[in-house]
Amino acid sequence: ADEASSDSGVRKIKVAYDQASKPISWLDENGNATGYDVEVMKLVDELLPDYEFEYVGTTNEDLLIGVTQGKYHVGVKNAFWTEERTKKFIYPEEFLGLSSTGLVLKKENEHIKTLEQFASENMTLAPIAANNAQYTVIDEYNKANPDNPVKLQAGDAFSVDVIQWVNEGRVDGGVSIEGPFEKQVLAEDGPYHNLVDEVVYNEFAVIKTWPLFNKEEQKFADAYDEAIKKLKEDKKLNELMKQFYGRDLFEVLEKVER
Amino acid sequence: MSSQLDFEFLIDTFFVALSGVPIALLITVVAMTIALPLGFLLALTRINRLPILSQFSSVYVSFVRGTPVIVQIFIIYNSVPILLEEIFQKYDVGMKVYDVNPIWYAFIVFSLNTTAILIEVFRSAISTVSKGQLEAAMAVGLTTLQAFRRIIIPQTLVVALPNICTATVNLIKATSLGYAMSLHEITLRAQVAANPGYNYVEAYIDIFLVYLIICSLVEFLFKLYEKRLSKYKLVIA
Amino acid sequence: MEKYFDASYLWGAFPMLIPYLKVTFWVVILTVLFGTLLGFMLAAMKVGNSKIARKIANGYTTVLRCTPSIVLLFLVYYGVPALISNIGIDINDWDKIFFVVLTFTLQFGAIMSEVIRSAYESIDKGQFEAAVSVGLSNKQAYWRIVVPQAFVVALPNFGNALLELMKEGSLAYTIGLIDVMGKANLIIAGNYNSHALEIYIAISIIYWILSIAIEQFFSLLEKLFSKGKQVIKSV
Amino acid sequence: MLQIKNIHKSFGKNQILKGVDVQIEKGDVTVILGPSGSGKTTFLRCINFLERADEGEIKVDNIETSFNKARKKDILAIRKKTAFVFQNYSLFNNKTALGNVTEGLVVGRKIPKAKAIEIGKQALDKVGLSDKYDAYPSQLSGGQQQRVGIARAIAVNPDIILFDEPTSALDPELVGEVLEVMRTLANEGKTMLVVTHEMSFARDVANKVIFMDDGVIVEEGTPDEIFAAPKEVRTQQFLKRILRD
Amino acid sequence: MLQIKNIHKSFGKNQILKGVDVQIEKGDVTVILGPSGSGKTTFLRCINFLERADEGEIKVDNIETSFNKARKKDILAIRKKTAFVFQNYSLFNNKTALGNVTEGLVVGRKIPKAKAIEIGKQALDKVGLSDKYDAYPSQLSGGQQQRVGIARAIAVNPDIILFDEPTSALDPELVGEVLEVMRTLANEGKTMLVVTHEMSFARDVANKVIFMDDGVIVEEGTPDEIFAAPKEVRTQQFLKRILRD
Ligand SMILES: Nc1ncnc2c1ncn2[C@@H]1O[C@H](COP(=O)(O)OP(=O)(O)OP(=O)(O)O)[C@@H](O)[C@H]1O
Ligand SMILES: Nc1ncnc2c1ncn2[C@@H]1O[C@H](COP(=O)(O)OP(=O)(O)OP(=O)(O)O)[C@@H](O)[C@H]1O
Ligand SMILES: [Mg+2]
Ligand SMILES: [Mg+2]
Repeated sequence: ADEASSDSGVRKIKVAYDQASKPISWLDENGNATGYDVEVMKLVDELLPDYEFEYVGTTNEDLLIGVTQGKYHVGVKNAFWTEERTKKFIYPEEFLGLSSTGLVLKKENEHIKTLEQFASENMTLAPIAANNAQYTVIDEYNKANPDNPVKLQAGDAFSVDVIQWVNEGRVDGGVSIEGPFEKQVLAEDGPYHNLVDEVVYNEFAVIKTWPLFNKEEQKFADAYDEAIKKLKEDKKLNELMKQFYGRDLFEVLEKVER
Repeated sequence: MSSQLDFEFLIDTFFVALSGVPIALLITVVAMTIALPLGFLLALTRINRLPILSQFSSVYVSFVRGTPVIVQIFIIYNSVPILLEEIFQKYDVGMKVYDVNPIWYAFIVFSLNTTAILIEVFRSAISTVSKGQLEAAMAVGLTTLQAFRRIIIPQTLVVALPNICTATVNLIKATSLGYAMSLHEITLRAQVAANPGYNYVEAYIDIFLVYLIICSLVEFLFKLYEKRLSKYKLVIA
Repeated sequence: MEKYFDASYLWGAFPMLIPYLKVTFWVVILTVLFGTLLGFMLAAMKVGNSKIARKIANGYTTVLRCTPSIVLLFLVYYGVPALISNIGIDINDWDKIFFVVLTFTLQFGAIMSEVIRSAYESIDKGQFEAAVSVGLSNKQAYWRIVVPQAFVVALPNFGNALLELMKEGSLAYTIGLIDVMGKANLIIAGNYNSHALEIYIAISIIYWILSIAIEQFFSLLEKLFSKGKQVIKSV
Repeated sequence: MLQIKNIHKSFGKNQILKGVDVQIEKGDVTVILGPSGSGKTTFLRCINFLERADEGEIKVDNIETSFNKARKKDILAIRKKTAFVFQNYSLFNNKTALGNVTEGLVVGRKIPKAKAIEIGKQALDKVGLSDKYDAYPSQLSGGQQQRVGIARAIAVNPDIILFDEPTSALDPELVGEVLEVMRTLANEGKTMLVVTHEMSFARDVANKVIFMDDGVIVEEGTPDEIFAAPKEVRTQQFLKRILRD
Repeated sequence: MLQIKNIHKSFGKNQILKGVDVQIEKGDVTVILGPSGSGKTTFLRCINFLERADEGEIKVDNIETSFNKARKKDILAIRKKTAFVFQNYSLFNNKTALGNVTEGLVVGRKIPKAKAIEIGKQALDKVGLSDKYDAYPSQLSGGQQQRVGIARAIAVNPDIILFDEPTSALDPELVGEVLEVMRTLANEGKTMLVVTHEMSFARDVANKVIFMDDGVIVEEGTPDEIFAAPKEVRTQQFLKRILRD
């Protein structure tokens, strides 16, 4: 796939993104790729005259397989870092974004702020799609706290509407990232704004997210690092974060553990 | 396929996926046990155009056959509990809807689906058995039920078996949709294992192997049975 | 219930979904065309005299039927370009619909081959004999006498396979080809996974209407072709 | 024994049976003659409820019912008292010759398997098929199939046997044999209703001959009456053509 | 016209035909007699390649080939020169009576549709089915089906017609009519090979009678020779039983 360069010396790069992960990345009504991750990549593209990005919307599984196989050169999907994954992908030096992860709870359980508390109160958790980063977070917590684990279940992203489930009492809590919660419940025009007094979001971690590069794309990954460093210095990412997540997570960067 | 396969993971996860086989087979067996007789009976009601039943079964078939299983799962899984909960509350039933093991939903969804498929399979197969066979059976004093069990069904099965086999294999594969209900069957187990290291290529190879093995086994059994049942037949050479 | 259910999402979904039926239709039509042809070839191999051909066709059917569609889709999407790149052609950039149709054609062919074989074998041998005895060639005897009768037997199972295909077509979404089902998923994602129930109800209504239309068409065909047939009616 | 009154049967607009009355006593051997398409098969089928007649009454032994109102129980009871030999054999495709014969015994009449097999073999022997117990219908010649059909009917030892052209596919030698079997049955006092074109059988064995045409009984009487002095023109014509050979 | 040498055919271990030779000249009407299961149907089926004989040669007109080596082209050519009337009718279930008859004309012999329909109607008229053109086999009585089968065979105007018990399901009146049709065909110089149990037909129309038993030809000759003075014991037995009636 490396030979895909054209005569002008500008190399075509296929950027795969999860097309159904609003507000991180999605395919909008007009058929355009957008979202925090995608917009960042667009800025990166602007800074790299030798590369020309093409955005390919797809699903999680295909993105991961496609990047592994070299069909796509890089993929963005709100991916977290794990040791094992570095065997399959190149993680660059510089992270792409930050993700606030938290528990969605009923108002009456507002006092629960951490996974430890959640686990010790023996509460039930909405299933999380197995390919979702949140699954890994909980899973890692459980491995670290074998005597006080959270009841973790794998499920499907589409069949589990976390806010609904919590509100119905079908489960006690669900893991969510902040962006969607913000847009669904807190925003005036959010579809679940009517539940604004019923459910709460309690952040328990902010985590760095990364683009995944195909194993043979070290050179490209280096170029990315250069570009994104510049973007961070120019505070470009803070703006995007505000735009898509309604909050600048860089403010809590020093507390981020991973 | 190029790139470095993680063979250790491949092998470990194969057994992880394999451990999902019992649940997949359990759903398959339950659904088939319900769908085979029910499908046959409803097929008869359609052939005979029994007034209410045949209309009911045709609406039922068109819906269940026509809409994606995942959608059906979603609708049942998300709306039935809400409805039940309300009913339970109203009548003070001391049972928690959400404690119901999701496998029950799987039984229901897959039985309904397979029944719809089998109605059509049987409808075509029954029509290939000549009317004279039923008449002859009744003439020697068999009841309709006996005639069907001993004469019509064995001949129907020969024609239906290849398609029942397809339905069964499809069903086994479709149980993977159980992930939507957090059922720990083959696909979900493999995917969960794949997530920490993003070993999706390996996971799908394992999924592939496991389904290939169980489905070919099932197919083999069907072929054997078909051979046994059809020994009376002369086919167009 | 009213608290959760907002019908405006349901109605709003239709105009967004319907344009994507086009993709669904194309996938289904192309697959049925090529897949049925493939099915015929395989069925012919299965009932033919050549032992090797029979083995190949049976093996093919087993493998293809037993492979989950999503795995097959990945195999085709990644494997076929890899294979073809060996002869120096890069098809990575071909439209995704090509890979989707290829995937389903391979699978549909396997399923249809069994539908066709079982229908064919259900026709009494005497029918073929009578046809050749009045001077029809084997081919004519098949096409004029055996096939029309087998066709009626195959129809319900063909209908099963077709509807199955229509639904499976949504898998195309996995590699980013968006049909109605894919669009439904996008809409739900666009709503941050909320109100999925309403969207799913909308999509099932669309599918239901389609399936009724297909069934009506099939029962018309059945009526047309089953003239002269007497079927079992339990008294 | 068997009494049928005013039976009517139409297929669509075609009236096939237009009010036929028949009365058969125990031990009677009744032969039905008539041209092709006159409704003979349909008549027999209606008796056995394989076809639902539109109108009329039937009485078999002590069971009395009307054709259009008969309940399941009555129908089954009537079928248990009768046996049917089909014009086109209608053997069970999925059973061997012996299986065909024993089916009605084991399943329909709950006779122990071993006993049924014994009876079945005897019946097959009677029609000269001792060497074909295990052959499937598709492996039998036409005549052999027809004989299995006859064996199947006599094995259940019914009160009345309905024969629909039981010798049509047989060579003359076998016709003789099968008629011999039927003659024996007649002598044993079995009641039989036989559609046949075998005049010699009609003449020698039957004690009653019915001539049917176009859905009605044109004439009936003893063989002597019918063959020697038919009253109706239609009967005379029919017989003249037959007996010419 | 038709010459068959040393034909052998087994089903599994059962040898059904054990070396049969037959020579038929143009215009011959040959009748094959023989007990049930003796291999008559199998023999006819082999001639038409509906069954592949294991051994032997066949010559039809100018086509000469061996049974086990015959190529597709030869088989089709032989089939075009012959027509077959099946013992169990084997009508096309999906065609009307008229459709059954015209199929071989329109498709097999490329006769224009209108012409074919005309010929087809004539053929059906000949066997007395003028009112059943549009009936499907399932709506016809046994005898009617058999007559459609005969009409189907004569309509294609073949060089040789192979009849497998063409009158078995017919009532005597019709038997007479059908035999009349066959007699006419014979007078027109049509070559026919007929398996039948109709002795009168064999005596009056055939110019050659073959008596087959257990897969071999026991005796052959003119009707006079066979009926008046059969040489073989087996033939004598067979005839004695038949002619007793
Ligand atoms: N299912 C049917 N639908 C329409 N017409 C039918 C059906 N079955 C029989 N018939 C018609 O009913 C008439 C009587 O048929 P039936 O079989 O009783 O005659 P049959 O006297 O037994 O004649 P054969 O001696 O030729 O067997 C025939 O004209 C036939 O075409
Ligand atoms: N497909 C088959 N498999 C095994 N045996 C068969 C098969 N077809 C015919 N036979 C046997 O071959 C023998 C000859 O059959 P065939 O049909 O030629 O007899 P036939 O002389 O025409 O008798 P009939 O007068 O009763 O029609 C019979 O014993 C029959 O059981
Ligand atoms: Mg009849
Ligand atoms: Mg025969």
